[in-house]
Amino acid sequence: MKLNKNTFEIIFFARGGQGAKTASELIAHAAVAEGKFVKAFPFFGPERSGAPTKMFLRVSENEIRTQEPVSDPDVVVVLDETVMDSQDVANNLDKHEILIVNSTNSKEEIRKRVPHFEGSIHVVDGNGISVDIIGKPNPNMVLIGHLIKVTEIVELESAAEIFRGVFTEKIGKDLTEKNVRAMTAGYDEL
Amino acid sequence: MKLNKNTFEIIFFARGGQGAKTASELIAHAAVAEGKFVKAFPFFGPERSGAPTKMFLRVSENEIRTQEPVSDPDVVVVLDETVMDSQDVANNLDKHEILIVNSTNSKEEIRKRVPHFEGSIHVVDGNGISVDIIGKPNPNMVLIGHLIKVTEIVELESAAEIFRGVFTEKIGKDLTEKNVRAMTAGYDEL
Amino acid sequence: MNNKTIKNKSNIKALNGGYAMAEALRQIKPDVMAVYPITPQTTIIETFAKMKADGLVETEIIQTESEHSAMSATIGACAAGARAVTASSSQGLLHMAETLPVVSGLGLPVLMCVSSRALSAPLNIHGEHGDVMAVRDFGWVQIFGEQAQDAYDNTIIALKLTEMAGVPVMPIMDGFHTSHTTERVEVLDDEIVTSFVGQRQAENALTDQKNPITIGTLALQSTYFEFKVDQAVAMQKVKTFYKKICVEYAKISGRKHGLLEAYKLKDADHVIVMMGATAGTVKDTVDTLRAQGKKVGLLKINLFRPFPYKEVGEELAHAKNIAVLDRAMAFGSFPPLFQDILTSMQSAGSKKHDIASYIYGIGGRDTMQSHILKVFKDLENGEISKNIKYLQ
Amino acid sequence: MNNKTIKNKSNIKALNGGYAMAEALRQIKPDVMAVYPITPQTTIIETFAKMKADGLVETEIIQTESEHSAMSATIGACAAGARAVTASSSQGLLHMAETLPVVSGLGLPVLMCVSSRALSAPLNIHGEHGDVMAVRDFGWVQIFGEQAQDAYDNTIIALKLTEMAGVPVMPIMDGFHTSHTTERVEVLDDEIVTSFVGQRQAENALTDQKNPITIGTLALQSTYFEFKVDQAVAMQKVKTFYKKICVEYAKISGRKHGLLEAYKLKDADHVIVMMGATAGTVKDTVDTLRAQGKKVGLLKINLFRPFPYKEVGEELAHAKNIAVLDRAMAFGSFPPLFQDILTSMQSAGSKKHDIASYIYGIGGRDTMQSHILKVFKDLENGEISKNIKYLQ
Amino acid sequence: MNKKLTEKLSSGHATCQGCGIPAIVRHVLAATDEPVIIANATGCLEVTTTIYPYTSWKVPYIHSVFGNAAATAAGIDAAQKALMKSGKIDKPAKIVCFGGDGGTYDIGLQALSGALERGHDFLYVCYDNEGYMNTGGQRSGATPFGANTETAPAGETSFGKAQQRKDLMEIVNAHGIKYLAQSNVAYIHDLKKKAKKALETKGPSFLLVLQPCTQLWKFPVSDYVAVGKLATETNFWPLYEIEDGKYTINNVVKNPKPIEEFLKTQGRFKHLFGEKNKERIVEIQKTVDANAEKLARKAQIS
Amino acid sequence: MNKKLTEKLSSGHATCQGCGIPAIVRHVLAATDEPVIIANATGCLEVTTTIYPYTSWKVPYIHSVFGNAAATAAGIDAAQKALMKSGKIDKPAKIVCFGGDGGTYDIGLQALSGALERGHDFLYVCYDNEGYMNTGGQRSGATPFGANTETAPAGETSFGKAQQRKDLMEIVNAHGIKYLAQSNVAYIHDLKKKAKKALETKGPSFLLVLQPCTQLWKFPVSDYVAVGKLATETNFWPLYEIEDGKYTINNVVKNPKPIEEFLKTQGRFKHLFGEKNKERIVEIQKTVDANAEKLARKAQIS
Amino acid sequence: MESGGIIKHDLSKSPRTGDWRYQKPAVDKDVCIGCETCAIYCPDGCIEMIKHNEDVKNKADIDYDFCKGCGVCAQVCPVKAIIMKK
Amino acid sequence: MESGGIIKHDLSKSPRTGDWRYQKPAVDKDVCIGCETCAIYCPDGCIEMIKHNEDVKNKADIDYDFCKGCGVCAQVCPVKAIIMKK
Ligand SMILES: Cc1ncc(C[n+]2csc(CCOP(=O)(O)OP(=O)(O)O)c2C)c(N)n1
Ligand SMILES: Cc1ncc(C[n+]2csc(CCOP(=O)(O)OP(=O)(O)O)c2C)c(N)n1
Ligand code: SF4
Ligand code: SF4
Ligand code: SF4
Ligand code: SF4
Ligand code: SF4
Ligand code: SF4
Ligand SMILES: [Mg+2]
Ligand SMILES: [Mg+2]
Repeated sequence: MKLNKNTFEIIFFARGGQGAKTASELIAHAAVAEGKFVKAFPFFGPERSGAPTKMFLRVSENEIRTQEPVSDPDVVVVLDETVMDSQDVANNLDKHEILIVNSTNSKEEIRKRVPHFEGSIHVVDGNGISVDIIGKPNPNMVLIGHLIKVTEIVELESAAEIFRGVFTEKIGKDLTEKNVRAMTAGYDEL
Repeated sequence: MKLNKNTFEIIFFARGGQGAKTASELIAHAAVAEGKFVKAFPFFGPERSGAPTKMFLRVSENEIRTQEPVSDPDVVVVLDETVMDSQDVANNLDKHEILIVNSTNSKEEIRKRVPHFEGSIHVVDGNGISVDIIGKPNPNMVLIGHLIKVTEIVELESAAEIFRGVFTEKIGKDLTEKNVRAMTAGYDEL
Repeated sequence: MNNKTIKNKSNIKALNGGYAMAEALRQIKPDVMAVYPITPQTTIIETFAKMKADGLVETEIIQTESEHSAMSATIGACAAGARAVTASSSQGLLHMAETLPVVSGLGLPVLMCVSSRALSAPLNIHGEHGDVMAVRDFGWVQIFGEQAQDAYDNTIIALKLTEMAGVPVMPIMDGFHTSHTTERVEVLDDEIVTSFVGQRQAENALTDQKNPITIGTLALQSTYFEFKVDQAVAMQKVKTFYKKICVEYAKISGRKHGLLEAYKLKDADHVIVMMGATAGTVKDTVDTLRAQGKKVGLLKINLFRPFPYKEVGEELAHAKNIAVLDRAMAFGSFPPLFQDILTSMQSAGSKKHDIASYIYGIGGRDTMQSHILKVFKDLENGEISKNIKYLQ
Repeated sequence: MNNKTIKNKSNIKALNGGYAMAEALRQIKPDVMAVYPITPQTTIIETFAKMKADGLVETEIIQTESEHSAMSATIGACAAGARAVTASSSQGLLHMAETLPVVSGLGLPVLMCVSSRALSAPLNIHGEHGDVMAVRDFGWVQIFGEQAQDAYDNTIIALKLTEMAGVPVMPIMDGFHTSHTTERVEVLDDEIVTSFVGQRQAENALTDQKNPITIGTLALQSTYFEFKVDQAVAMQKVKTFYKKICVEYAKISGRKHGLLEAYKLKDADHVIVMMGATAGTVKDTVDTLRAQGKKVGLLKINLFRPFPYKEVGEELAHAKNIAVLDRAMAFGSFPPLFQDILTSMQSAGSKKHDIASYIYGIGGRDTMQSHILKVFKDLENGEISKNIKYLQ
Repeated sequence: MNKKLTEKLSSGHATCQGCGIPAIVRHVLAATDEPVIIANATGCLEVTTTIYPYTSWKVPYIHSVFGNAAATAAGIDAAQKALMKSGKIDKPAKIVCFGGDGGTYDIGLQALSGALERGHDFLYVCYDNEGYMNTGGQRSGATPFGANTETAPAGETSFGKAQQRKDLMEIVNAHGIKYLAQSNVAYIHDLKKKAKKALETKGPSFLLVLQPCTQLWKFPVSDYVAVGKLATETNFWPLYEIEDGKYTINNVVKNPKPIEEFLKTQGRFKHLFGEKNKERIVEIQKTVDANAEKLARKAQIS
Repeated sequence: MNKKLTEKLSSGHATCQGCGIPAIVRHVLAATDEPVIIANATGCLEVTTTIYPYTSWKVPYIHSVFGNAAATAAGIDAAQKALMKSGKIDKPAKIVCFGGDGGTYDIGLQALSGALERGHDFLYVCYDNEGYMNTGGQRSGATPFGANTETAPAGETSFGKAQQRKDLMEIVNAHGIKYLAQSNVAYIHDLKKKAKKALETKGPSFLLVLQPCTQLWKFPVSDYVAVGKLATETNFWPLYEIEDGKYTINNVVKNPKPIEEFLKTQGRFKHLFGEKNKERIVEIQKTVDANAEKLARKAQIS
Repeated sequence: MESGGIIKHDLSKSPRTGDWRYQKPAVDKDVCIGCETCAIYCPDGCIEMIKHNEDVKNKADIDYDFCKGCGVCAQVCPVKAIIMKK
Repeated sequence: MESGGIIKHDLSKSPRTGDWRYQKPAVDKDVCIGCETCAIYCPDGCIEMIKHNEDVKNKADIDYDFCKGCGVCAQVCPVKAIIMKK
């Protein structure tokens, strides 16, 4: 799946405080660095830390003008599997589209929870992989890596560069590189 | 001079805090009690107690609608002679009209201070008369009495009744009647 | 306002507009009045405070520490089920601005007497409509009056209206011109007013422990729009309630009030449209010109919010030239009444008119008959400027 | 906004509108910023506070205890001769309402970044223009933008404009749609902005001990009107300054800004007029319909105060049917932009149109292309309602 | 659901996981069997308990704007007095205001001061999480010296808030009210006792209750009680009350823990532990000690 | 015209005959030779000194609205700091706010509190005439118990204001500022001394100055000094200062005159001398005594 | 819709805040000593003390409809009768 | 007109507040001891101390352009050197 359509639309599902915003913005930054246009914005509710939430992301080669929320995404990324209990994450995802879920469950188990969905499901053990590489659960990096692989909306290297630019100073070179490695691992995961 | 014109227009000159408002409103109340229409309103400035000020009064048998300030009065009453130092109290008073001044000076001396004025000047020693009758200077009552005499805009008795109605409780019957007598004295003064 | 006196039912008094409103309030018997002083509203609240001190009314008065709190306390009292009123002007209206759309958004029947005045800066304490225009879009009903008599009548009408419609109401008088001018006012008997306004029947009240309500909720993207459309609908209904109350009020007072007052308008070619106290001066001018055989007339708007677009459009349909006189400035736009009149004409499908915009009486500037004559002369000459003209 | 990139002068970043405004502010180098937090303005002030904490800007930031004080401190700083800015939204704008006409009345060059949002009650923190419409008559310039890029550009333009015209200016972005949406933004080099805006040259300043001034005087009935007319004149001049600055800004940025943006308007029969972020959605819809051969177009207003009546009237003269889309409620009246468009048509002497009023996006309600299609369909069918329609 | 505790404030609210606010509200209100009416300032409590169409409140409740809780209470108080006079109600409810620190120390201070002066019959409870939380964690007049917040962030050239927090207890006390007290949600029994006294006071009374916030203070969502306890154990937040002007310290801390014990539990103070800001901790300790001493003196002599 | 005294505030203002405000302003400002900038709240001082086209002010002066003098000062303070940094000014002027009691105790209290918390460099002077005078004499938070005003009038069922005045000194003191003092225009030397100290204080300082008003208090226009003296001689208005928390009474009144001496000079208290309200005077005396004692205790122990 | 958004409590309209939970507290009723500490501090008011077997003291019982899974209860329990599970 | 009503002090634009006066203070310079009390308290700042004959101490001198005639000076003068005249 390439950035062949005019505008690529993604929804991230997560919980307040789990860094979905940072994740989607990382891609937005990378896309912009590649000369693309983006719109990344959260669904705003009064929900507090812990409540289910979502982020919208559009990426395009051309100026993006619409302010509509993404209602018919091309890809959906579920950063926290537990939100699937209360949210229909595959809404409007058709059979050519992709659902990426951070989980240790099997694809089949996941599919049972979105019975109407006919497209492909990618299960990535974001927590496991990040604990292995970074030493603590930071599934977002892994999932982003995987998303990049699947969609090719940005180059892995652009995302890595952006991450390095923002985080090296904050968390140190070592931790930054570990995160980048987690992303790469997500990219390589199939 | 009777209330023969459609609307009778009066200006009172005084200083902030000298009771010109009460004086003009006393007449307004009396006129209304007689079934007439009135508009009584001060010229509003930011002036504090002691500063020269003026009050406008209109009285009519018919509804008064205009909101214009009185610019061409029929009668002018000067409650405090000292304001004549800074104000042209006889402005727009023509030769058929009347200027009433609270003063111990002679008519001639007063006329010297309004050289352009050709109408008649009434000088009333409001302070003197009120000190005699009330025991302290309250020139307004005396001047009102005189104004009523000259203009006949209200009956003396109406004004007295209004005064009694408002003040008997506040200042006692005795002082009230003294004030009424001061007004009567002003009425009788020529 | 029709001044036909029904002697047996009325007492005639000499009152200024502030006193007249206070007198109406006394008869209305509010449970709570929360206020903060500002010129030229002080005539209302001081008179009322004195009435209370003399035992003439039992209202709980709260002398707050700011207008923001005055309206907040009024909200609290009203939500608690009390008949709650306040009064303000100018900077005071803006100080409480944050709370005004809250009152209307909650549908609280609050009565606020307003004595209108210019806004800072520069500071100016005199009459004009700049303050009430600044808050005209906050979902409050605004009723303008001309004389102290209107100040009295409108206060009673407003109270009944707010409690009937569940929309807050401001009866407005021109600061000083009305608030501080002593005029002849016919006051109704206490019992007549008491029975006219009745008792407040609060549908929801905080004091109702059996039906605990939550007031002031958070409405998300999914519901806020609907609440607001409902509010706009409730506002539209006010016109009907208002007309109905005016009819009833005429019965007890003999005085006619209504959306509009058409003065010698029927056959008028040249028409001035305006609101508030200065209409009196215009009426006198109209008479002068009529005496000279000129077909001039006046349309005075009483109910400004909700604006009677349709009725205005109809009243003005026959006119040749129209001048709209606003007593409020416009910066980078045209003034409010002017724009509402344009809209009325479009609503009425009446597109033939050129309409001129005049601004008068700003910061208490006296408007003289000579100013009005000039406006009529412009109309007669077909001099309809595309720009605002100032009657300075 | 024309997105032609001048690579060598710009840095392309992914920023949300709040960050974009903060970035512009950083480059502008205000002396003083006095603020109070409120959603959705927080993206601006938090970003700026962090820039300051990291030594990227030297501005004295005052974290006040309320918006009333935020604007008051801004007044003090500006009067003292400093370049003074602030930012707010919604309840915050109303909390400081009392001070807003003071700033404009004094002619103080204050820049206030606004992230627009719905007003209480009910409480709603989402985007719409109800707040900025509530303060539209306070003598402030209001510039609307569509995207984060506009938020950035308009902030720079606004700063220059306020200091040139002596009239306070609000660059406005749609709360959330712009303030919280990360987009591609071209940022100018610091030095380019610095030299574009120059240094503030205060004519009067409290800090000038050699020429002690008195600011905030009392103007009586005799003078207040004249001050206000002068203020209205100064406001009218803003249009010229604004156009001039836009031309200069295009030179350094390659991006065109102006009073209006006409999108496929030239030959359009059916036209939507609107402001702000949702114009993007309309553009997409226009393209869809154009692809179907329909002659539809968009007129987007950028400078809302002072309103470009004449220019709007001219742009719309040829249109057959017009729909005005307001993102603000109207209670008992028609919404602001609609009335301004009617007025424009009268100003332009163009009386043929029936114009329809729509209200959309209230309280953050999503406006979809389907809504816009419906509007165009109404226009095509000649269904011009006399009543407001809601795109709910 | 706990029946007794949710009698007035039900579950189903949207406070963050592990928020300290609801316990404050529930235990204050549980301290009376009399009817109550709640007036709430805009803030986390309000926003999370009243999202249309669901309200967690089972007692009469009003919110209108941010800075007016006390003024709203004043209006309710007057209304109750009037409705009593006219016989429309039998008995006034106790009015309880809840305001965050922002709504009390800052934008609502004036309304509170006015209501105290006028002597309305109400209890004002300030839940103090030391910052504007509903808007995402900005500095307030209650934010302590050195804390990192969104509008007074730590950074290259800043160590966070550079000013001391306002002494709200003293400000309120200056109004000469009969009862006011400082409590802490981590000490529920202390809070309940004080709430009872405050609710029984005729005229205005006031409670200032520390409420550790997981989001601003940055600690694990399970830890509000532990963090709250440390605030008192280090003398950062002594528990005391003032009755008719008389001060009583309710838990004289004999050997207060060093302030680091408290600071280090929270992300908002993390930057202070770097080399650059070490001195700030010493400064904070000094202030804590000085304040404790001052308080002790007042308790002694009053 | 007195050259020295009118150096900063000229004659030609429209204060009432015999008003006590101008002397306060002149003597406070005479206490420094440094440049000053004035921020004034709406009120009598402002309205009477700035009527276009004439200003009595010969030093830089700003007024914008009623309740924001302290916030305006905050902005000026920040501006001066910024302009110093950028070298546009050489030296900051001392910022002096003047606010009436209404603009300070009531509608301007929050702005004052915020500015004190943030620690701006300014002196705030409250001239206290115990009522809203510019609007004609309404009750404020400073109006004393029992006084007759336009909005808390005495009448059949009322004895005037039913509440005690706010203790503004204590409220301000709660903000922990370095210097604050209570003075009285009738004691010019006391005022000058305190003004000097206040002006020399770095950071916020505060003066509360009693200013008898002929219009509200209702005494002959020649008598403001005499009436002011009685306020202090009866202990209604003790003169004291608080430096770094330490209280000093500047004129310990050994044998205070009975409070009637003060009350009877003024029309606003006239109704208290009637049969009906006699008890109120006893009440007032008790409060005065209790306050004096409290103050003495603070002076002793601090 | 209710005019002005004025509403009454109606639990059926409540969001199930249990949806927020990603860790689940489990009470070991046999360990629990019924001290109520957890109930007092639970931010969501969702711990009730109920009869357990023959025990004299009621034991903590969690309402998972509303429990957000914060773990406060587990933290404050003096006998560690509650553990947080994935 | 000055933009925004911002002005500078200009005494020539001042109202002569002496117009307010209806009682006039007169200083008996021979009685005056030059203590300045009157000058300090004069609300209108219109008493200057000036040289009088050969006296060492300057004596009170009133600026009648601005003196409003309040009588404060006469009241506070310790030696009653000022009297208020009609
Ligand atoms: C006039 C106004 N300004 C700003 C806001 C935005 N606002 C809403 S709640 C809030 C912070 C509340 O802080 P606090 O009172 O401490 O309560 P908390 O959120 O911490 O519970 C702010 C800044 C507002 N609603 N109204
Ligand atoms: C927001 C607002 N509310 C009310 C007013 C009206 N007002 C102007 S000055 C004033 C009273 C001032 O009282 P105070 O501060 O004691 O000063 P004084 O007049 O006594 O000098 C009032 C009520 C105003 N200007 N602005
Ligand atoms: S932000 Fe803090 S105070 Fe607000 S709900 Fe979350 S934990 Fe509670
Ligand atoms: S009213 Fe009082 S304070 Fe105001 S100017 Fe007159 S005397 Fe002075
Ligand atoms: S995990 Fe939190 S919400 Fe759930 S029962 Fe325990 S304390 Fe309550
Ligand atoms: S805290 Fe532990 S022991 Fe106490 S009731 Fe709860 S689970 Fe049982
Ligand atoms: S009478 Fe009053 S104004 Fe005149 S000099 Fe004496 S004190 Fe000054
Ligand atoms: S107070 Fe008397 S003695 Fe002293 S200077 Fe004045 S006139 Fe002379
Ligand atoms: Mg808080
Ligand atoms: Mg005062």
